[in-house]
Amino acid sequence: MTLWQAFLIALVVALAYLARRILGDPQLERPIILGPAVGLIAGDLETGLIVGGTLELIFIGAATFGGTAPPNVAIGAAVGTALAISAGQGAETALVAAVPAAVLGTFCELFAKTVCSFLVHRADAAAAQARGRTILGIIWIGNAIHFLAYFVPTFLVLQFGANALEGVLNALSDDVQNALNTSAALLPAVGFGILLSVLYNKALFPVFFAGFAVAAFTDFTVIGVAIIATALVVTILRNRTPQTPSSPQSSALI
Amino acid sequence: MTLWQAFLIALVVALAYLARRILGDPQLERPIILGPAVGLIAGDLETGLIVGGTLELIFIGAATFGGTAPPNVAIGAAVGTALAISAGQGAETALVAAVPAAVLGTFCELFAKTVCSFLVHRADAAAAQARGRTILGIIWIGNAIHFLAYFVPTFLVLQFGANALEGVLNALSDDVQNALNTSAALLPAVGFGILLSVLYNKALFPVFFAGFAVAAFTDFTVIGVAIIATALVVTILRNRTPQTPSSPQSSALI
Amino acid sequence: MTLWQAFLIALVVALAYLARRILGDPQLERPIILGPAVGLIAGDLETGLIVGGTLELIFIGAATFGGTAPPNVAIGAAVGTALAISAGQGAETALVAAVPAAVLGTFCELFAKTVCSFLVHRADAAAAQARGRTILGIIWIGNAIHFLAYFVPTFLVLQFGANALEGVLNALSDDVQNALNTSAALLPAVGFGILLSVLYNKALFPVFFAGFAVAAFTDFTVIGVAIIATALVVTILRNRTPQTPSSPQSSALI
Amino acid sequence: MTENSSNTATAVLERPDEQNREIRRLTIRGLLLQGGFNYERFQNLGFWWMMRPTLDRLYPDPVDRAAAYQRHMVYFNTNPWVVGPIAGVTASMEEQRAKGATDLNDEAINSVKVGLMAPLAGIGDSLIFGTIRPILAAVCAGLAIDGNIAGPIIFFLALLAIQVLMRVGGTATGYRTGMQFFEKLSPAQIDQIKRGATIVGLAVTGALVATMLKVTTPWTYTSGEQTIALQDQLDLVLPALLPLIATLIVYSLIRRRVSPVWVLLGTLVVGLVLGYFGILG
Amino acid sequence: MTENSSNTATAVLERPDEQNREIRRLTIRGLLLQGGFNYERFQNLGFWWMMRPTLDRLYPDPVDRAAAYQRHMVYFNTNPWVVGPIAGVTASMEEQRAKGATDLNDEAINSVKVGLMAPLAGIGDSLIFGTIRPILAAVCAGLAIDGNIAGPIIFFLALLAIQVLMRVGGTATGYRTGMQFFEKLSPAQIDQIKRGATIVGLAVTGALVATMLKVTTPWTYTSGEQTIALQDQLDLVLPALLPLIATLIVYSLIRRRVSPVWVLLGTLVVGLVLGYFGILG
Amino acid sequence: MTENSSNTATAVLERPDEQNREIRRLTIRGLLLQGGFNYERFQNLGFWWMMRPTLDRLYPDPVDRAAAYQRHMVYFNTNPWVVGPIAGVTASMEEQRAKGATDLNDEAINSVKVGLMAPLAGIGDSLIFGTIRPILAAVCAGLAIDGNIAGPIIFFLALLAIQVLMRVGGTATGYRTGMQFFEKLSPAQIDQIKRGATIVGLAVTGALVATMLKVTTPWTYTSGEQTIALQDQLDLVLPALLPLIATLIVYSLIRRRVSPVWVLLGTLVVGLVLGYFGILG
Ligand SMILES: OC[C@H]1O[C@H](O)[C@@H](O)[C@@H](O)[C@@H]1O
Ligand SMILES: OC[C@H]1O[C@H](O)[C@@H](O)[C@@H](O)[C@@H]1O
Ligand SMILES: OC[C@H]1O[C@H](O)[C@@H](O)[C@@H](O)[C@@H]1O
Repeated sequence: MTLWQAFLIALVVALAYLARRILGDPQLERPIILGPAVGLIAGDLETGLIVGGTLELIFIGAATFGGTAPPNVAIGAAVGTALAISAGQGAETALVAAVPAAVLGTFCELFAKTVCSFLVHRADAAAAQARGRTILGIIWIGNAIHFLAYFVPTFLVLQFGANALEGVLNALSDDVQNALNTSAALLPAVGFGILLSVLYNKALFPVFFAGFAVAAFTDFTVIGVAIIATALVVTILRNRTPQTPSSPQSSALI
Repeated sequence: MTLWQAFLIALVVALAYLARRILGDPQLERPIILGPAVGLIAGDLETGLIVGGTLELIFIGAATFGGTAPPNVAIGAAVGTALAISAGQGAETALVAAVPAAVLGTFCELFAKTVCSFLVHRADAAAAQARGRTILGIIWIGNAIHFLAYFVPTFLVLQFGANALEGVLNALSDDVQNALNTSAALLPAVGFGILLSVLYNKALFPVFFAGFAVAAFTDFTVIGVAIIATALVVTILRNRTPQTPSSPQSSALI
Repeated sequence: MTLWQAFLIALVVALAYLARRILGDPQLERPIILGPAVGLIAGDLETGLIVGGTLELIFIGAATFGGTAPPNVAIGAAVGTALAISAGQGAETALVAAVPAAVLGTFCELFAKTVCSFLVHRADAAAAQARGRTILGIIWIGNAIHFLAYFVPTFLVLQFGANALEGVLNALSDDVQNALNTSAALLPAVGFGILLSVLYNKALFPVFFAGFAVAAFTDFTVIGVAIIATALVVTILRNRTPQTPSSPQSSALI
Repeated sequence: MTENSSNTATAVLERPDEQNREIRRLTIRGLLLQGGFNYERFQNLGFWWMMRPTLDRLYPDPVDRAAAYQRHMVYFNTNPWVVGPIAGVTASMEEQRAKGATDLNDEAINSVKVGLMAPLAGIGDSLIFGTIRPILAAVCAGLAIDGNIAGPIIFFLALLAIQVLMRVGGTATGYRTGMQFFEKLSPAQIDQIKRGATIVGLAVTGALVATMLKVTTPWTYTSGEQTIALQDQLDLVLPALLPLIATLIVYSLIRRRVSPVWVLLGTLVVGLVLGYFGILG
Repeated sequence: MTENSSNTATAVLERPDEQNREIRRLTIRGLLLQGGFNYERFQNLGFWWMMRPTLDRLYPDPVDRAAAYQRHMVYFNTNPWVVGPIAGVTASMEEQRAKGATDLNDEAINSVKVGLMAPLAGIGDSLIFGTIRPILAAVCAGLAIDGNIAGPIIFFLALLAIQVLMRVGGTATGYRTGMQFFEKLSPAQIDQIKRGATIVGLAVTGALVATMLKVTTPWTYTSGEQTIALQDQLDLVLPALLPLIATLIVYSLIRRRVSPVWVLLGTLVVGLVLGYFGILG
Repeated sequence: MTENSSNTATAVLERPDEQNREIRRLTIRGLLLQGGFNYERFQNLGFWWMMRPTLDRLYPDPVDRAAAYQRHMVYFNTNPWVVGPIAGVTASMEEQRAKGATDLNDEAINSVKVGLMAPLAGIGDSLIFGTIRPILAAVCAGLAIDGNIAGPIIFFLALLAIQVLMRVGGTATGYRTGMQFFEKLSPAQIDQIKRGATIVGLAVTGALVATMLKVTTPWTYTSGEQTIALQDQLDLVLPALLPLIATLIVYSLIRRRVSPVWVLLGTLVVGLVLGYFGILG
């Protein structure tokens, strides 16, 4: 991992996150995007794809609702991919690096967002004087803070973490290798568990088990389940008795 | 194809259609019936079965709603089967003959039905004088016209089309053979597409995708899907809230 | 089959039934429990398990609703298992003994329950004098009668039926063996048929066909169907419009 | 053959055996319903034929009879397998009027007849042409393509049995319940039966597309050193995707009122072209 | 063992620990509910046994006590696993009355008891005998037939756990909520729970028939030069068709009130005959 | 770039091309909605940025303008992809007021804005983060893990297409229908859309767990002379049981408000330990 590569990767991570703020949230910071991107920079697209796809599943439910900060997928994905490639290892070992890096990243993100809470008071003052240009400046200061909060830690970890990780990985026994594989296999449960809690609705929760059973017992794929669930939901909604405003309780029906 | 065979086949086609008018519409004109019948006459029941079954799928949705004239399945099936047998070819090549013949047959059918529209005015006159016998005569004149409108073109095509088709088929290259196969494989889409438009109902349309997904992803057959769909529909209908006449809007529920 | 084994088995059967009366109906008299228990006593646990499991399916729907007496699963299971083991035969031949024994047992059970109907009048008299101890005595007399009604016939059949059955079985031709196998294969239909009539509900009956179709056409197991049916039922119930007491007809909806 | 049964003027059928004969006659005559089919008034002549003996019996006077004949010359159209209830109700109402039900004037009878014809056409068409026949066709075509003669035989016999049941049961029910039949079958219920049939039909059509339509592509592409078949990739995403697309294209053309005849020819040509160039096949 | 707890006349249980002991006693005594089962009044003696300590405590006077005993000699029957709520409610109402609730006369208490017994029997029977036990039986029988001792063990333990939960939870809920329990569980809700259990039970029974019943035919027929196995043809149309038919025949016999005992013997004989002649097998 | 379009005081946009330009400007500015995100007022600065040209145009006077700016400094938060309708409605209402709709005072406009933001956040979050993105992620991750570059590309393009459609269509709809939009989308309908999305999301999550999570156990045990793999036994009872359990554990931890960050670390460690000792893997 050259200095140049570390710089580029950190730049990509920071820009991907910035796109979330200033380019309409195109989800560029997702591992499935960042993984291959980092792979290209580090010279191993294939590993980038594999690690990106694996991490995407782990973080499949990670989303920011109401501004909450879930594990930082961007920094995790970039660091995991880059170190796996530089250590010449597979997707399993990438996770050893990705998970702690994602946790670290969360703190950086929380830091940046908190700092911006102070800036908003200066915006209040500017608004009271109709000084639009000042408000705009405050917006961009916030963006700059976020950029740095992503760029700096990513760069530092890549610069100084690679050698350390390589040493650790070289010393791994077979048992530890198996431990890594198991962890890699287990981690997507976190993604699915988060997704499940995101979707939580007591009355509808059994649908989760229905979807599970269909896919577990037949050859139905995820797309197949999505098709059939969508078909049934749309049919039910379209054939619902039109709601008269006087009977709001009927809205509980599905 | 002897003159005698052509005559017999044309007779069978015309009678099958006539049964529709005077024997309660027993669906004898469907390819799955006419195919084997023609096969028996032409001396190759097996090919008749195969061609009949293949054409049945292509025309599966073809039905006369409100007197509309869809592709004429009777003439198409008979001509396709007969020429395929006389040319010693399979179901794929039968389609090259069947499809144009069905189109030709549609025009003959439309012609006959239009002619009968004029006859109805003579029936009006007879009714005004309570002359039942005359009305009955008009009914049978209409039947005779329809008989001829089926018999004549079928006979002519069989008599003069066979040699022509044989010549064409003998000259076919492998690529063309592949083209025929592909066309044969694609044509049932027409039947299914027509069937789908027959069943069109915006609110229920997603059920089509549900049925598709179940059969595409599992070993469910058409009968299986029919069983499960019927079971669910009957259950839902039987457990429907009884409709009070004062709340007609509830009838939209399924 | 020693006298001692016959005694022990009859004891187990009678106690298992007694548990139904005095230990809260723990279903110890089911073939899946009694089969292995008898197998242990007769020295062949494996056969006991297999026969018990097979009989459990045959009697799967057999339950006492409102005190009705279905085929007596306890005596049937014990006799079938014991004789199959002592004759050194498999589950199929066990049924030849089990089914008649279960029928015999039904009569014994009916006898015992009928006798108890007379005892209840003596309890009335005791109640009129607040003589609780007497009532309690009557309860236990009833239990004793039931104990004997199970113990005696089981013991007798085991003692005197074994030799007879062995003789019959040794004389069996291949055709008869096949007949036994077929009967064994067919008998669970009785269990399922009874279960079905137990669950009878005209409006919901089509669900039976839905469950059948899902399991017949896919790899869905019984558990899988149970999961998905439960998931859907709970979802529907939880999302039901809350019932207002003034509209009882809505309760028909599912 | 029953022509000369109209011997008594306005003879009302009271005896059960007479009523049964009437029902049988209506059922048998119903076979000819489409015999006079024409593009102006559709099945008017056929329905006249069904009612003729009843009319002749009730209107011996030539003037009355002519009026009755003319009343039945108007447009009539329904699914032929379900004409029974309509004929039964109409004949039964004519009897009622002959018994003295004065509120059953011509218009009343006619409006019931017309009121029943459209909903029953809807039920019949969607149930028979949209659901039952396609299911039978799919199963039996499968047998036939395997060379099994049971295919056409099952197809014919099953449809025949269903038709006989509907015709016999329908006429008798219509005749016996008379106008009450009309009330028993509320518009909402008719709608629900149609919807139910449509649901089954749509699900079955989906299954047909997934199982009976074998449109595949022979294309392959090379990624690195592997040769990947496009069809295999498509199957991973959605099995039977190409059949689904083909069907939806045809469907949307027909929904846009392109004539089925042209769609059929067009599909033939498109299939030939795509097959010739090895894009599909 | 709790016989002598009835020391004080109409002693009302106010303290939580007393109430807990009462609940525990009712729960344990409920195990004997069917101990006095008879064909005239069913579980009346068992229910008396459950209530006895409460009655003894509240009615120290022999005349009152005899009246109380007699009240509980009437017909009583419910599913034994769900007797808890009924006993709980009844005991709690007796306490309320002892506290001075004058509108809780004998008839009121009895009507609540009778009003609960039938719906709870319905819920219990359909849930336990119709749904839970068949599912467990099917799975565990599969294990047992494979020679796996886990089959009976899981069957026993799972049912035991469910029973304990229902008995303990049911008695406590019934006792604590008293009559409100009755109102909380409206007839519509009871009906819905039964319907839900029935739906699951029916679906599972369908799955059982399709997977657990192995009725096949060894027949073959010759078409041209091929020998075709009838079973293979049947499987193409509908897998497990014969098991389905066999089950529906049994089912319809039992629906027509043929005794299960005769159906069982009949099936045995039919199986022997059909197997002997190689029609099934 | 559109800053200087606010040349006329309270210039109302009447011409369609002007309105279209306004819609386009709102749509594009919406991309920066989260640009000023902060933990005190969330997207207030971003929303101000969207409204700025409209405000500048309608309030040329510095005092009015300052008041308008301040009104939009309040808390605002919604799903960024669905901000369109809110901005459209708000801008359109400002126009209406400029045209003379006096009942549209500041509070009215603000309450509509606030009233729309929460429900649309709910719809957007559940539809995009809970349904659409997970489905795409699952499919595309599968491709990516197979080394297929189509994975990320499809993921990116499909999400982009959906976003563009939602932003463009949403803004235009909101702007053109104005306040009626608010009425058209009743709370019950919003709720139903969310429920629908949740149903699909839950079913898909179930399928994800069953197909994408490969947690197995290598344990075996010996029964008699056979060695039985525990995993095979588990598969007989319920395939993918271990993935289901793992997911439900994680889920219940998160429901109990354990931070996802800790759950993630914990799962990493648990996986390492269980794998090291050969319990899972
Ligand atoms: O929950 C609404 C909204 O809140 C915040 O703005 C962010 O977390 C968004 O990602 C989210 O869509
Ligand atoms: O649509 C009702 C009816 O109309 C015409 O009579 C024919 O096309 C029939 O096949 C059809 O059933
Ligand atoms: O039906 C209620 C109840 O009736 C009797 O008491 C017995 O048959 C029980 O098994 C059953 O649960």
